[in-house]
Amino acid sequence: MAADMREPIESGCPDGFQYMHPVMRRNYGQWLYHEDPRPGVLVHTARSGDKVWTVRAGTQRILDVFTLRRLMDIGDQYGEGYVRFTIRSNIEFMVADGARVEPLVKALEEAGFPVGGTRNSITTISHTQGWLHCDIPGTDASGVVKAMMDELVDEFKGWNMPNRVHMTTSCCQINCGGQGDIAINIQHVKPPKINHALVGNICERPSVVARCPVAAIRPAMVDGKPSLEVDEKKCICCGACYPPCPPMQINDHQYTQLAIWIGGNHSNARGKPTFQRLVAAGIPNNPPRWPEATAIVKKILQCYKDGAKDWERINEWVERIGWPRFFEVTGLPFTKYHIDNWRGARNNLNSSTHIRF
Amino acid sequence: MAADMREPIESGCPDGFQYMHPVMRRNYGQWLYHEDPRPGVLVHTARSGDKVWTVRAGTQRILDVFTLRRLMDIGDQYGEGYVRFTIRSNIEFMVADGARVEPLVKALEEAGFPVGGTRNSITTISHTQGWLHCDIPGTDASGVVKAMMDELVDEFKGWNMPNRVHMTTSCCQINCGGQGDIAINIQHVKPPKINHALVGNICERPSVVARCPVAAIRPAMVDGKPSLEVDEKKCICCGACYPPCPPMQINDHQYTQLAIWIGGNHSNARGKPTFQRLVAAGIPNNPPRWPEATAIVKKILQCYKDGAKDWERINEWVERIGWPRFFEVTGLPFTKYHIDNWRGARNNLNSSTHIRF
Amino acid sequence: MTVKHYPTPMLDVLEEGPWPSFVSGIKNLRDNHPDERIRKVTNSLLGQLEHSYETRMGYWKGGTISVFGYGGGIIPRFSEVGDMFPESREFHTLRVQPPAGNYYTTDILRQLADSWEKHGSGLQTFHGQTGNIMFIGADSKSYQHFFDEINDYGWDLGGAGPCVRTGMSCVGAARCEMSNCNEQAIHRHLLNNFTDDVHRPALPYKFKFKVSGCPNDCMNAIERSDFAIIGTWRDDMKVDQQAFKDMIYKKADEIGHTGDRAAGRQYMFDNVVSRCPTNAITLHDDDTIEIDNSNCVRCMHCLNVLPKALHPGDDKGVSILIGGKRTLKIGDLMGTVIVPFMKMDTAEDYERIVELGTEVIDFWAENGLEHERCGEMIERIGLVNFLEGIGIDPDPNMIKQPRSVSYVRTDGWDEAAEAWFNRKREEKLAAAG
Amino acid sequence: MTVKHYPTPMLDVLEEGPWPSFVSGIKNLRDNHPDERIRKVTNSLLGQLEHSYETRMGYWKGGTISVFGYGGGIIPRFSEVGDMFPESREFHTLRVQPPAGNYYTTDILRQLADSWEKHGSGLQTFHGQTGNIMFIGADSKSYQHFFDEINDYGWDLGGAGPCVRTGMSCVGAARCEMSNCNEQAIHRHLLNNFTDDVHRPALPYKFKFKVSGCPNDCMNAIERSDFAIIGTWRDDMKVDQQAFKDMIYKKADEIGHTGDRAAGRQYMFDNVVSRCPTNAITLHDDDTIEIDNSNCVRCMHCLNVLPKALHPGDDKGVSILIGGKRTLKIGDLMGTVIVPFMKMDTAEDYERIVELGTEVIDFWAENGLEHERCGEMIERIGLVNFLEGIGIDPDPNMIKQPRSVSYVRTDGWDEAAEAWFNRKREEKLAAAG
Ligand code: SRM
Ligand code: SRM
Ligand code: SRM
Ligand code: SRM
Ligand code: SF4
Ligand code: SF4
Ligand code: SF4
Ligand code: SF4
Ligand code: SF4
Ligand code: SF4
Ligand code: SF4
Ligand code: SF4
Repeated sequence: MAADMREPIESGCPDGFQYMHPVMRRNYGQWLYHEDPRPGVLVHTARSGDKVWTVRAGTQRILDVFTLRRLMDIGDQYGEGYVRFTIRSNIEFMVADGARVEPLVKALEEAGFPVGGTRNSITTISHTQGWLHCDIPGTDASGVVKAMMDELVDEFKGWNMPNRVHMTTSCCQINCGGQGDIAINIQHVKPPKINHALVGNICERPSVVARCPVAAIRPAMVDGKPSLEVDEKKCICCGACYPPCPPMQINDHQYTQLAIWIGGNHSNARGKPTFQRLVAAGIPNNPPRWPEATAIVKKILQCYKDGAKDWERINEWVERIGWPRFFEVTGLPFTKYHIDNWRGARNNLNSSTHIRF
Repeated sequence: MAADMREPIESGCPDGFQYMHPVMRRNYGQWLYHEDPRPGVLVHTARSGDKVWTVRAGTQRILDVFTLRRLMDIGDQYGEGYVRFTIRSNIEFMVADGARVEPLVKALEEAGFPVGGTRNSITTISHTQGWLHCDIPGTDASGVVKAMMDELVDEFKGWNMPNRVHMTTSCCQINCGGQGDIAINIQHVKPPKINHALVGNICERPSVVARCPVAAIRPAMVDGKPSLEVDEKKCICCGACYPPCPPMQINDHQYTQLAIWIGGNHSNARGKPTFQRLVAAGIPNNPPRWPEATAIVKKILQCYKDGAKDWERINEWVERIGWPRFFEVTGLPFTKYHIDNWRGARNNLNSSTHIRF
Repeated sequence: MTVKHYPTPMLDVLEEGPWPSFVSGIKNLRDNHPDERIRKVTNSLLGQLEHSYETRMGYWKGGTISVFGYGGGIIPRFSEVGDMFPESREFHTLRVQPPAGNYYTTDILRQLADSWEKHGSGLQTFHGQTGNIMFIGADSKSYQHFFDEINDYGWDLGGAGPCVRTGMSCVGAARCEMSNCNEQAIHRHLLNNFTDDVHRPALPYKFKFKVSGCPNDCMNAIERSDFAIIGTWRDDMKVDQQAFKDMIYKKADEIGHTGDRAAGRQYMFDNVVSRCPTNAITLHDDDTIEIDNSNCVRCMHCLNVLPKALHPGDDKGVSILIGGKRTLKIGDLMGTVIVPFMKMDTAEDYERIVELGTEVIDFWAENGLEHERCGEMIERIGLVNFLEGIGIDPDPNMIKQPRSVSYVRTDGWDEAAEAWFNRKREEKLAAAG
Repeated sequence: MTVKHYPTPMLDVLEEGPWPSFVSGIKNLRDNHPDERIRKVTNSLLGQLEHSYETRMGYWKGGTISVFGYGGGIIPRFSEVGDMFPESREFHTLRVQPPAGNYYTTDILRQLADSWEKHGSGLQTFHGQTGNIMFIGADSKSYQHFFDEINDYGWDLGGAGPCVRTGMSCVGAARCEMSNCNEQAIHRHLLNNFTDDVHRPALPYKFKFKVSGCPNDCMNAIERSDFAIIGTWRDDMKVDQQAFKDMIYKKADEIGHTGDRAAGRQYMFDNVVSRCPTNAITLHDDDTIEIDNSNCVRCMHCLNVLPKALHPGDDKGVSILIGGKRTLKIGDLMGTVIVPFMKMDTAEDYERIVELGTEVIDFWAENGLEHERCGEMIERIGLVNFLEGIGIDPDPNMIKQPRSVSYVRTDGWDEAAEAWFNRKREEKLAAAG
C-alpha cells in the first residue's frame, strides 16, 4: 500500500511574503510610527512616507467556510485582498488607501463582526478546544468566550481601559490558553475516579505514575488486575494523569469548576513578565452562559477601570494598591487556597512589615 | 552531691529599667526626634523637652576586664554612669548634660576608642567566635574585623557613605554573624576528609546523615568498622556535617577560603528586607591581616560611595545599576558560581529582556 | 434529503448576543451547506456538543493517526458517544502551518476553504494557540486526501506530539515600527531546519519556537515557548526631539488642555518619565527628553507611549531566552536569558542561530527525561550544567541576581575567574578592532 | 613568678593600627594581671591562638556541661592541643542574659567584672550575636561558682542547645522616637515565660525571639529570629507641617544652598517623595507634605529622613513574623507575617502574645523534626497547615501575592469563603460597636 502513497513535500512553514500586502512588502523593516485613528483601526507610516491602514475585527475563531467566505468577500469588496489573523484570532484587513477604512469598518459591523480590539480595549479572549474537540476538557472554552464577549463587546469596541486587557480561557488545568491579565480556567476539586477495569488495557502505568506532580499515584492490583490507586490526601486534582490514562476520570459535572487568575503579563513593558495569580475559585461550570464567572470578571474589570492609572496593566495596578486592597475592592474572599504551598512558596510570602492598614 | 548544690534562681532576663539613665526612664516612650550633632553623637529630644545625648564608640568586643574598667572609668568621670552596648558591640554613653559630650568624646578617643558608627558611616563589623573559642571555625573573625576596621576607621568616624553600612564576618559557613551589606564569610572548597577511626565512637551516624543538605553522606563500613562516606560529586562543602561529627574534618589550611556576599539588608526602609548575594569567592584565608579580602571590600565600598545616591543601601544601589554593571565597576569576575542552582533558583534567573547594553 | 436535527436548546442560547457566534456558524453549515455530508457531520457535531453542555462532560477520545510518511501533525478524535451521534464519530484535526506572520490573500484562503469543504467538515480555526491553522473535523477516509491536495500547493503539517512544534512570529517588520529583526526569516530558518523533527515526533516532549520583534513580546514567547527570540537593540535609542516637543502639545490636546504646555509636560512626567523602570529618562526644561541609554533596559514603555518621537536604535539584533512553558509538572516557567544579544544580519548569523537551536535540542534530546520540557530539564540539572552542555559562557545578564544561598562548591573559582578576564580582554580587543 | 610567654609574632601584628585590639587586651591580662591564674590562662590562650593563626586551623572541641539544675547555657570548650597549651585546656563560655535593651550602670558592670575576674579568664563579650553577655574562659572548677555568685545578684544564664534562646530588643522606647511599643516589656514577658525552655533544652532545635520597635528592625529580627515582633502603627502618620517647612530650608542649608527654597524642595523630591516605595507622598506647592496613609506601608523611610516632621501614629502595636533563620539546611529564611497587627497595651494583650508564643512553640515541638527550625517546618508543611495548627485565620497581609501555580485542591472553597465573609462582617460590627 505504501507504494501507492504520495510522498509528502516537506515544505514546512510557507513564506509569508507571497501573501503580504505590497505596501508592507515594500516597506518591510522600514516602518516609522503608527497612529490610532479610532478603535479597531491602526495606521502605520513608513520612512518612505507610505502608509498602511489596518482594520481589526473580532471573529468566532471556529470559522465555518461560509463565515470565512463572507470575510473574504468583505476583504475583496472593501479591502484590497490582503488579510491576516492576530494571535487572538482577530482578523485584520490591510489597505493602502485610507479612504477604504470607513466603508470597510461599516461592512464588517453590518456583517456582525465587531471592529475594535486595539490599544486600551479588551481584545478577544483567546481560547482553546473545549467540548468541541479536546479529549480532556472540563468545559467549553468557545462557549465561555462567546458568553463573555457578548457582555464585553463595548469594551472591545472602545478605549476605556487603563491599558490593553488580554484575557484567556482554557478548558482544563493544562491551560493551553496560557496566562492572561484575566484567565478563566478549569479547577478540579475531587481526585480522579478510576475505572479499574480499563486501566490495564489502556494505560502505560509507569508513565502515568511519573506524570503526577505530587507522586500521588501508585501501581496497584485491584480485583486481581493491574491498576492504579490514588492517595487522595496527596492528590491536588490537577488532572495531569487523565490524558495519559482516561480511565482516571477527572471531569465531573459538579466537581469540575472554574477559577479565575489575574495578572499574567508577558510583555516587558515597565515591569518584567509576571505570572498570573489565583483570585477566585469554586465558580460553577455553568453552561451555556457561565453567568457566575462573567460576573466576577466584570467586577474585576470594573475595579481595574476605576482604580488603575493609564498604562497600568492589571498586575501593575494590583501591585500598586496591594493584594489586600484588591480583595477589599473586588469583594472577593481571601482564603487559605490563595496562600502558595508549591515549591518556592516562600517567595510568595510576606517577609517584611510592608503592610497597609 | 546534688544535695549540697545551690538551687538556681531562674530569674531570666533582668529588668533594664533599673540600669537605665533616669532621663530615659522618665521619658520612656515619649521621645520626639533626634539630631546628629557630629559623627558618633546622637541627641534625642523628648516631648517633655528633656534631652539625652549618646556618645558611641567602637570596642574590640572581646573585652578584658582592664579595658572594661577603663571604659567604666570614662563613663564615671566624663559620663553619668550609664552605658549600653549596641547590637554591634559599640558602647554608648548616655548623658543628660550636653556639656559633657565633647570631653567624653575626647577622653574616648584618647583612650583609643574611636567615636563614630552613627548614621551614614561604616559601623563596627559584627563578628563571631573564630579560633578563639568555637569548635568549627575556619578563620578568626575577631582578627578579620580588627584588620579591616584598622583600614576603615576613618569611615567609622565620618559620614561619607550614601547610607549606613552594616558589615559582618563569620568564621564558618553557618554564619552566626548573619547577613550584611557586606559579609565576609568562610567558603570551603573541598569535601570533608574523614577520620574513619573516630567516627564510630564520636558520631551519631543517622543524625549526621540527616544533617547534610544535599544527602551526600551515607553510612558505610570502613575497615570493618561503622563509619560514613561522602559522595564527593554531590557534596557542596558546606561543613554542616562537621559540628555533629568532628572526624569529618572540613577545615583545611588551604581549601578553607573566604567569600564575600553583599546586599543583605534587614530593614524595611524603602524596599523589603533582602538576602545577601555572592560576589567573590576563592579569597585566601590569610592571617594575620587578610589583605586580599580587605582589598575587595574596600573596592566595593569605594564603588558604592562613588555610585550610590543618598539613602541607597548597597543592595539598592546595585539593583538600580544592575548586577552586570556591578561586576563591571568593581572589576570582579562573574563566574558560573554566581548562578544560583539551589531550590527555587528559577527566581534568580533573568526571565525577561530587561538587559542593559 | 433534509437532515433530522438534534435539538440544541442550550447551544441556541449562544446564538444570541452581539459577538459572532460559532454556534450560528455551525448551524449554518448544517442547514445550508449544499453537501449532505457536511450537513450531517455538523448536525451530529452539534448533537454531541449539546450533549456535552447538558451533561457538562466531554466525549472525545484520542488515538494515533498520521499522513503517509509523517508521524504527527494530526490530533485524532473518536467519539465516545458515536452511537448517539454517528456522523461525527471521527473528527480529526489537521494542524497546518500558516505562513510566518499569518499573512493571507483572500484568494489563498478561498482556495484552502474549497479544499477543506471537499474533504472535511467545513470548520477551521485561525489559529490554534500554537499558531496552526486547525482544520477541524476530518475522518479516516479524508484526511490524507485533504493533506495531499493542500500539500501540493504549498502547505504542510505542523507538529503534534513530542516534536518541534509550529512556530509563531509577530507581524513585526511587516508593519510594526518597534521591530528589531526579520521575524519571518528567523521563524522560517529555524522551523524549516527542523522539519524532520516537526513531522516525526522523537524528542522527549514538545519544543516550541516563537519570535517577537521587540520586548513587547506580542507572541508571548518568553512564557509560552521553549526557545524565545526577542528583537532588541544595543546602541542608543533614537530620539526625534521635534516630534517629542510636538507630542507635549498633542497630549495636552488629547487630555483636554489644548495649548497648555504645563499640562503636556505633566502628562509626560506621569506617563513616561515616572514609569521608566530604571529612571533612565529626564525631561528637560527646554522640553527636550534625554535617555540614559546605559541604564535603559529596553522595556519599550516610553517607545510605546511615544511611537513618533522614540525609536529603537540601529544596532539591532535579538535576545534569546530558553525554557518557557506552562504548568506541567513543576509549575509555569518563563524562559531564561541564554543569549543577551546576537546580531541577526548575515547568513552566518542565521547559521549561528540554527546551530544554537540544534545544540539545545540535541542536548535536551539526550538529557531530557520522557515528557520533560527543556525548561524543566534546566531546572533539574541547573542552568550552569545546561550552559556547559550547549557551550555557552555564563554572563551576568542571565540572572536577576547572584545566588543568596551559600550551598555551592567553589573549587575551580580561579579558573573560572581567569576565563572571565580572558573573555573580557578578548571582547575589548575585538571591539577595538 | 613570671609566666613564660609563648611567642605570638602573628598576633602581634594585630596590635598595630588604630582600631582597639583584642590582642593587646589579652596580652595586658597576661602581662599585668595580679592573679597568676589569669596571667597563665591568657598566656596559654594566646599560645593556642597563635598556633591557629600559623596553621590556619581551630583547636577547640565541644562537650556537655551545665550548672546544677540546668541543661544548657554554657558552651564547653576543651582544647585539642591542651598538651601544648595546658593552662587554657578548659575554656568554657557562660552565656548570661543581659537586661532587655542592654542597659548597664558602670557599677553593675564593675561588679560583674569583679566576679568574673575571681573565677574566670577576665575576658568577656558585650554581646554575642544572639545578645548574651559571653563570659569566655571558665574551667570545670569555676563555672558553677561564678554562676552562683552572679545568679545571687540577679543574673541568669541564657540558652544554648535546642531551646528557647536569649532574646533581643532594641533601645526603642528608652530613647528612640520611632518606637511603637514597649520593647523591653515584650522581651521580658516572652522570655521569662519560657525560662524553663531556656534552661532545659528539649525542643526540636533553637528558638529565638527578637523585638524591634519599628520596621527599621535594628535587631535584624525578621531574618535572625524565629519569632520577630516589630512595632508599627495603624492610624495616620503624624505630620508636623511647620517642622516640615523648616526642614526644606534646613536641608537646603545642609547641601550648601542656604535660603534656597527650590533647592530644599528638590532635596525633598529626590530623597523623600521619590523614595517612597508606594508613592504615597505628595509635596504640595505651598510646601506642605501629604501622606496617603492608606497606601503607606510603614517602611519608615520618610520618617527616617525627617524625624522632626514625621512621626508614627497613635494607634501603635506590633506585627509578628515567624520563621526567620540563617542558612542550615534549606537556605536562609525570612520570617513570614503571621499577625499583621496586634495591640500591645493591656495586660490581656501581653497574655495574648505569650499565648501565641506558646501555641507556636508547642505546635513546633510536636511537629518539628529533630534539628528543624520553626521556619523550616513551616516550609515543609506549608504556611496554611501551620496557621491551622496555631489557630490563626489566613489574611492577605501574610502573602506577597497569591499562588501562581495551579496545583491546589480547592474543595472547601465555599466554606473558606463563607468564613472570610463572616469574619469581615464581625470585624465591621466590632469596629462599629
Ligand atoms: C497584532 C498583534 C501581533 C500579531 O502578530 O498578531 C499585536 C500588534 C501590536 N501590538 Fe501587541 N499585538 C498582539 C498581541 C500582543 C500580545 C499577546 C497576546 O495578546 O496574547 C502581547 C503580550 C501579552 C501580554 O499579556 O503581556 C502584546 C503586548 C503589546 C504591548 C505591551 C503592552 C503593555 O503595556 O504591557 C504593546 C505596547 C503598547 O501597548 O503600546 C503592544 C503593541 C502593539 C502594536 C501597537 C505595535 C505596533 O506599533 O504596531 C501593535 C498594534 C496593536 C494594537 O492592538 O493596538 N503589544 N501584544 C497581536 C494582536 C492581538 C489581538 O488581536 O488583540
Ligand atoms: C489546539 C490547542 C488549543 C487551541 O484550541 O488552540 C491545544 C490543544 C491541546 N493541547 Fe495544548 N494546545 C494548544 C496550544 C498550547 C499552548 C499555547 C502555545 O503553544 O503557545 C500551550 C502552553 C505553552 C506550552 O507549550 O507550555 C499548551 C500546553 C499544553 C500542555 C502542557 C505543556 C506543559 O509542559 O505544561 C499539554 C499537555 C501535554 O502535552 O502533555 C497540552 C496538550 C494538548 C492536547 C494535545 C491534549 C491532549 O493530550 O489530548 C490538546 C489537543 C486538543 C485538540 O483536540 O486539538 N497542551 N498547548 C493549541 C494548539 C493549536 C495549534 O497547534 O496551533
Ligand atoms: C543602637 C542601635 C539599636 C540597638 O538597640 O543596639 C540602633 C539605633 C538606631 N538606629 Fe538602627 N540601630 C542599630 C542597629 C541597626 C541594625 C542592625 C545591625 O546593625 O546589625 C539595622 C538593620 C540592619 C540592616 O542591615 O538592615 C538598623 C537599621 C536602621 C535603619 C534603616 C536603614 C536603612 O535605610 O536601611 C535606620 C533608619 C535610618 O538610618 O535613619 C536606623 C536608625 C536608627 C536610629 C537613628 C533610630 C533613632 O532614631 O534613634 C538609631 C540611631 C543610630 C545611629 O547609628 O545613627 N537603624 N539599625 C543599633 C546600633 C548598631 C551599631 O552600633 O552600629
Ligand atoms: C557565640 C555566637 C557567635 C558570637 O561570637 O557571637 C555563636 C556561636 C555558635 N553558634 Fe551560632 N552563635 C551566635 C549567634 C548566632 C546567630 C545570630 C543571632 O542569634 O541573631 C545565628 C543566626 C540566626 C539563626 O538563629 O539562624 C546563629 C546561627 C547558628 C547556627 C545555624 C542555625 C541555622 O538554623 O541555620 C548554628 C548551627 C547549629 O545550631 O547547628 C550555630 C551554632 C553555633 C555554635 C554553637 C557552633 C557549634 O555547634 O559548636 C557556636 C558556639 C561558639 C562558641 O564557641 O561559643 N549558630 N548563631 C553567637 C551566640 C552568642 C550569644 O548567645 O549571644
Ligand atoms: S486546555 Fe486542556 S482541554 Fe483545553 S484544549 Fe488544552 S489540553 Fe484540551
Ligand atoms: S489528579 Fe493530579 S495529583 Fe491527582 S493523581 Fe492525578 S496527576 Fe496526581
Ligand atoms: S560562624 Fe561558625 S565557627 Fe563562627 S562562631 Fe558561629 S558556628 Fe562557630
Ligand atoms: S560538607 Fe555539607 S554537603 Fe558535604 S557531606 Fe558534609 S554536610 Fe554534606
Ligand atoms: S512584538 Fe514588538 S515588533 Fe512584534 S508586533 Fe509586537 S510590538 Fe511589534
Ligand atoms: S525603554 Fe523602558 S527602560 Fe528604556 S528608557 Fe524607555 S521606559 Fe526606560
Ligand atoms: S528598631 Fe526602630 S524603634 Fe528600635 S531602635 Fe531601631 S529605629 Fe528605634
Ligand atoms: S513610611 Fe515609607 S511607605 Fe510610608 S509614606 Fe513614608 S516612605 Fe512611603
